[in-house]
Amino acid sequence: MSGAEDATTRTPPAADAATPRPRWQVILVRPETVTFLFLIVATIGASWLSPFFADVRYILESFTFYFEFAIVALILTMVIISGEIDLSAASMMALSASLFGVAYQAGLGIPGAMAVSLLSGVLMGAFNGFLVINMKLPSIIVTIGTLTLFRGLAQVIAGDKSIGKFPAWFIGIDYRFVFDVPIPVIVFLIVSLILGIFLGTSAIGRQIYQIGTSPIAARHAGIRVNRIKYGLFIAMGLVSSIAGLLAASRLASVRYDLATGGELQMVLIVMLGGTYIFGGRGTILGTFLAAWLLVVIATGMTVANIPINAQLTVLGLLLIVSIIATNAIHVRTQR
Amino acid sequence: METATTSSAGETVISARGISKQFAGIEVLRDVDLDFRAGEIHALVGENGAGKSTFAKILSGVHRPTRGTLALRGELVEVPNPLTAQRLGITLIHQEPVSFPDLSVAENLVLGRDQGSVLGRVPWAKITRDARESMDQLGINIKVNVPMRGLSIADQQMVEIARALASDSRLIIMDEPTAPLTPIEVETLFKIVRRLRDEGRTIIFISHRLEEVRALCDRITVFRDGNLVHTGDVAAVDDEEIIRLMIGRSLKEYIHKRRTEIGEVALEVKDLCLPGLFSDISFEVRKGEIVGLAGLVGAGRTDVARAIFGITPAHSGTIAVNGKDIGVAEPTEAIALGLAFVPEDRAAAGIFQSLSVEHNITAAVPGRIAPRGFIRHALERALANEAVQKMRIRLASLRQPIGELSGGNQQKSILARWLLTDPSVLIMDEPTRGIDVGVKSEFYDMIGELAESGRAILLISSELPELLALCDRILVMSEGRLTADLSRAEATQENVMREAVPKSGVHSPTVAA
Amino acid sequence: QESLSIVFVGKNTGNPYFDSLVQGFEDACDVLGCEFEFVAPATAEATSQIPFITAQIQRRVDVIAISPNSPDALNQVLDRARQRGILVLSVNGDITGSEEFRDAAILPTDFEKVGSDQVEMLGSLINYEGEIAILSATTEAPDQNKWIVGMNEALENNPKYAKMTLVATVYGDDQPEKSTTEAEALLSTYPNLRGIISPTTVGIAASAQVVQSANKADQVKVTGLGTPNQMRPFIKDGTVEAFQLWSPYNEGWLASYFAVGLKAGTIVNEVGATFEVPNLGTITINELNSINTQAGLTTFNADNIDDFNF
Amino acid sequence: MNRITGVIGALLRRRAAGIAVMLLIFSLVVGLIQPRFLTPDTLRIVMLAIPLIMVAAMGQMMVLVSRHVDLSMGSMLGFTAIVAGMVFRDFPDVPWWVGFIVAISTGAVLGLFNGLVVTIFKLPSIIVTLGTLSLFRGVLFLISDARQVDPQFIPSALIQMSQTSPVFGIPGIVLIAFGVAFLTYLFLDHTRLGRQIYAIGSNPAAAPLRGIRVVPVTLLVFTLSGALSGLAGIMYASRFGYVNPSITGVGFEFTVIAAVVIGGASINGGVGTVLGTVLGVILLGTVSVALPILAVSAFWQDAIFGAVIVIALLIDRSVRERGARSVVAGHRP
Ligand SMILES: Nc1ncnc2c1ncn2[C@@H]1O[C@H](COP(=O)(O)OP(=O)(O)OP(=O)(O)O)[C@@H](O)[C@H]1O
Ligand SMILES: Nc1ncnc2c1ncn2[C@@H]1O[C@H](COP(=O)(O)OP(=O)(O)OP(=O)(O)O)[C@@H](O)[C@H]1O
Ligand SMILES: [Mg+2]
Ligand SMILES: [Mg+2]
Repeated sequence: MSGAEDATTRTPPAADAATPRPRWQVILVRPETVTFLFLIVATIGASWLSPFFADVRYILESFTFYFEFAIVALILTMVIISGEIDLSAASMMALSASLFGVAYQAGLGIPGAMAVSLLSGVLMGAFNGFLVINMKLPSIIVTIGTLTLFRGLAQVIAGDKSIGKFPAWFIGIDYRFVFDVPIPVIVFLIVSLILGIFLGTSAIGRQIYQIGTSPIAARHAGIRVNRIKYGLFIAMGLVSSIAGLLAASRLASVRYDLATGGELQMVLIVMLGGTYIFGGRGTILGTFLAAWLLVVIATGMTVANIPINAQLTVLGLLLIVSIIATNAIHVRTQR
Repeated sequence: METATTSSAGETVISARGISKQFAGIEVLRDVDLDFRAGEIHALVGENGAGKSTFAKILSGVHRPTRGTLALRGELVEVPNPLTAQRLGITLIHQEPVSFPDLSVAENLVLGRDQGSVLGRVPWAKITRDARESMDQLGINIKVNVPMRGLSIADQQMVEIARALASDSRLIIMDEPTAPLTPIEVETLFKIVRRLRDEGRTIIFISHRLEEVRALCDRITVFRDGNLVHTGDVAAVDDEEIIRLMIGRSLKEYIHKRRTEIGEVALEVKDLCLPGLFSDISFEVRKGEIVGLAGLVGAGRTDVARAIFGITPAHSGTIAVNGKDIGVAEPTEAIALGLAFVPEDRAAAGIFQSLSVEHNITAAVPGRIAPRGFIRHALERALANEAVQKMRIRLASLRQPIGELSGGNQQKSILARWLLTDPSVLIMDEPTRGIDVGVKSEFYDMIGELAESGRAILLISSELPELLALCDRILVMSEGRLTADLSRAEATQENVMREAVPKSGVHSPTVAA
Repeated sequence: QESLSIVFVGKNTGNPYFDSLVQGFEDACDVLGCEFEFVAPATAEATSQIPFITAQIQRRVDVIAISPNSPDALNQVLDRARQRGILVLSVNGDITGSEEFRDAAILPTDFEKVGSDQVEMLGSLINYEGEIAILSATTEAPDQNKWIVGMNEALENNPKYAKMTLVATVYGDDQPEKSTTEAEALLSTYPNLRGIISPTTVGIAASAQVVQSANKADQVKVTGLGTPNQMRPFIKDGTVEAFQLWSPYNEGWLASYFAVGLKAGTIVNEVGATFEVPNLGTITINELNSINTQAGLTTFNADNIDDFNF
Repeated sequence: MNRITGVIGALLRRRAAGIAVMLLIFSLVVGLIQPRFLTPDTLRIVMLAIPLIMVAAMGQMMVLVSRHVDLSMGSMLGFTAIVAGMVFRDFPDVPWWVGFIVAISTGAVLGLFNGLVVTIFKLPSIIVTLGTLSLFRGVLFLISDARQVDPQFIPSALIQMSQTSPVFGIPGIVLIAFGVAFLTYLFLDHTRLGRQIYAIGSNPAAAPLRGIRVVPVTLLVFTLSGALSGLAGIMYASRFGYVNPSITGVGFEFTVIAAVVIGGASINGGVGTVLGTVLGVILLGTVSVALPILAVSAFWQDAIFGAVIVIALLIDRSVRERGARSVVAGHRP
């Protein structure tokens, strides 16, 4: 409004010559570095808390419980970098998984039911995109609305019964191994790698950062802001439904309350990974590390039989602290 | 520094001593000493970014000075916030109207007036009554119980003025109050301002229109680059002198001398309409030609440019680039056709503040830096480097966030961005706004060179001298319509202003500085 | 030899029902010399128990007792536990339809008889005539549904209940808000309602509360399954005359004895086998390896409620 | 031009009338299907279903008006109810009204915490309160040792408040709810501080220029939101007669936000009325009461609430859109 926010600062020539900070400093204050250090500290802490923790097999196995959230968090990272947010992912998982279950029960067979589920994911993502992009509503409040709506619809179509009896080949993805590593872990590694390369080196990845930094400037630079945002929301829906299917395989059954409260965990992972809540900054690497960090913390406390009460407190605190820390780092490096 | 020799009115009301202000280490005001007297209208002039608004904000407690003191009738005072200023009898009418769109006009009038306890009751009846009275006094017809949201910018400005008047302040600072007003409203405002002076109040009047300054003000102070360069009676200086003081050298130095072959039509716009903003816009720009687009603030020039570039597409009309008819719905498409657009609001629409200069420069050419969809960093670095050399952008590193550069170098980076797309038509909206004098003349040279290389240039500017110096032709807009197409020979300040002034009111031509 | 370690995985924390059950485990382990721990997730959502079970497998406990949140989502992980030689007991509820994934189920009472017991209880309160309704938990709650089937059968087949008509079966999802609204809707929709059976702790408390606040305790009798602590005020002020439950304490007690006996080889886990448990007498292993702590339900009323604290 | 803004003003003002009409039509339709719906009994049930939402909605509305949002309300409700319940349990002699003081002041502290994090670190309230939603729930588990406070510990005088009262038999908590709404109305519409909340939400950047101290006012708004959640917490204890750490208040925030958004408060700040909010709460309460009476599965409730939030957002947008267009229409002659 007033000139207070006027950013067309005129710098006397002398200020142009400010030397950039040395490379090591740049790397050291990166939020991902902090996440990585946390990861090490948490691993040491967890091993100290319980003698049963330090067991690679167990950690990998525990990862499969958070795998679905972690994989959605990778896409959510990109959504948040683009300056939006999607809190409805856990509900999309539940609704698409419920649809999968209902369709399978209706005799569609696994492939048919999967198609229904994936299609529903795309539609839900597009619906969010429509409300945010075409209707110009803030994504955070839109997705709170659709969070309630999608979960409610899941309850309507699936009731509160558990739908199961899927064929044996479909179930237990978390208990299939390649070289002793559970398939979900491998999938997560590969997807992280692909998305990391995509976001870090592709032209569209670059544009996602630019959109998040300034959507108006992005539009003026000829970047297809709406198209890319639509793409991200749809990807969010699609990946959520994939995550729903993976959960169905892991649990051998689906119910409307699948992944309840998962949105918080997903946001937590992304925030822990150092993605900036206001958009424009963040990396897949950060989210990748943060997913492991969450697994280590949660698993460490669970195997030490620390009551869930303390766990909830720690996670809530962690979310707030990580936002504050990331914010501080980004504001500082802005200069 | 020159000081006034004559004085028209009473004793000194407020005096500033050694006022300096830094923003993030950059000094935008330097050691300003200035006295204001009771019963005077004091003009504050200077180029964009000279520091006028900053000074006004310091007086009214919006900003605190980095150094320096203020004294009210000889007594040192602290003005830490706007409320204190209000209590001390200082009111600022902001350059852009400050309003609360969801509150009623009447409420906007009283908000911020010091009224005692925050838990005190709001006297709605009295507020409404007083508001009606204020409106009547100003002779404007605005309903006071409707939300501010529905008001035009001009009406909002009038409400803002009414607010200041109702506040009973001894010192009223008006930061470009006339910019959005019609001539009739300007006249009303002048009458009121004169009356206030006669009541013995002090008015600081900031304006770019020297005509207004001459018609209204008693004394004048000129700022240049944050320095006070002159204070004296208005009658003692002529316009030529004021402009020289403002820009630091004579106008003539600006004139860009060059001669290019003007080629065939590059951009043709026909019957462009966007209801509520502009209508029936038709013109063409040829290769190698620089066409100026002049007009008063709010004439709709920016809207036309945005429509051509596809940011807010027009409702009807056609646009042809190099003879090809195009329906642009997205900037992406416009760029592919060879259009480029340097936006007016550099901070919001031009740069990616926190991203590196390199990423800013290559933002519009993903295809060139990422031939197969994946960015090749060596290629990108080379492109950016070349652009930096060519445009003589001053920076410490390509990895530096662009926000750290000066405005001029930011603007150069944006121009560099567009040159990478090799555009055939370049639209520039106020490209020299908020840029220091040195860089400005570099820019003029660049614009000339671009035209020489056969590009068509549409230059929107509020600085008439700039247009007169650079352009082969000048189009004039007023109230959303094209009112004139003047050749270089026809284009004079008078001619342009005559066409720029809204026809819906009687108005004497003013100079858009 | 190391002492046996038993872990009980509850449905969720903050569920007062389990306090007493846990006490049973603890007391039995004090006697038997086993180690006991109680863990539970924050929500009773289907998947929330999985990390806890996995953690117990990792801790190499000997016995996992669990009140399952899902009849089938736990199958894989329970299977894994049993492959590692861990004894898996389903306590206080069964994984109906997936019985092969646990070793035995410790149930409080013969669930087949709960329905008719409840009908009899309400009938005795309303002189065996008038409109009655059921307020249950969720539509798919397996235990409740089994009991509701029992109630319907009793009402249809037993001439004693010929004058009692079941007018509605509604579901409050075990949420106080929904249960209360449903109970209120029952009173409003059926002005002649004489009684409500609510076979779930949240539901019976909500029904009692609604009847109390509508001042209709004389007209509408509330009964069902509840805990004494939850229902005490309603018994004291006469809103509710009597309700039923079993002893959750005994479930923990029995489960511990059963687990220790089985590991020691003194008990065989075969249908029809019997064993002795102090305070409970002779216990029989029923069909599908399910074991009941007691035959019928305990009825609580003004006379005996102060003898209980759970 | 004034004519156009007049129309928008009317439209905005008619928002309350619109909800009232919707409420009427809805009741009539339900009444046609199930005549028993249109009895005084229903009125009583609705009346009992709304007080908690109403009280919290007043807090949420203020938060929305100031251009923030508070997602931690459900956890604050649970937290305060547990704390009050524990006071009753551990100090059986304290009178019932101490519970009010304890719950409201505990809530105020929690709300203040939200406000401090939001203002000091300049973080979006929606993310902060998403975090405290989990944090407060965790802490409440810790302090309560995950144990329910049983009905026997809740003073009967408190329970009575949800049942009868000297005033036409209208339960005390209903009177409290409407009293809070009225006080909120007085505060927001008739005190300078109240108007400052609107000003901040309407244009946060301009507020300091008008001498409004944004940080303290924002802190106050969050504190009030917490205090009112606390009031809802003690009312929960009164209405349901016990407090459970894992059930009490879970998901409450969504219901409240739905009610407030239906009531016409804008997520973009600056807009929201007590009357609209009250009607929004009543509409939501009526819907939730109508579902069981129509024998519609409770499963529909969340879906309906979710759809209602989305629809209310769209209505909000179209009203705003008209407002924006009028600026163009009001282009000078
Ligand atoms: N809040 C701020 N932060 C950083 N720089 C600022 C801020 N406000 C103003 N500036 C810079 O200070 C300088 C003086 O600005 P100011 O607004 O006072 O100019 P002005 O003379 O009023 O110009 P105009 O005629 O365009 O209104 C400009 O370079 C501007 O970019
Ligand atoms: N009276 C008014 N009421 C509402 N909005 C207005 C009014 N006048 C102008 N505007 C808005 O302000 C903008 C001014 O128009 P535009 O920016 O196209 O003019 P311009 O000639 O480029 O002026 P400038 O020199 O400020 O760039 C338009 O977007 C228009 O919507
Ligand atoms: Mg200015
Ligand atoms: Mg413009």
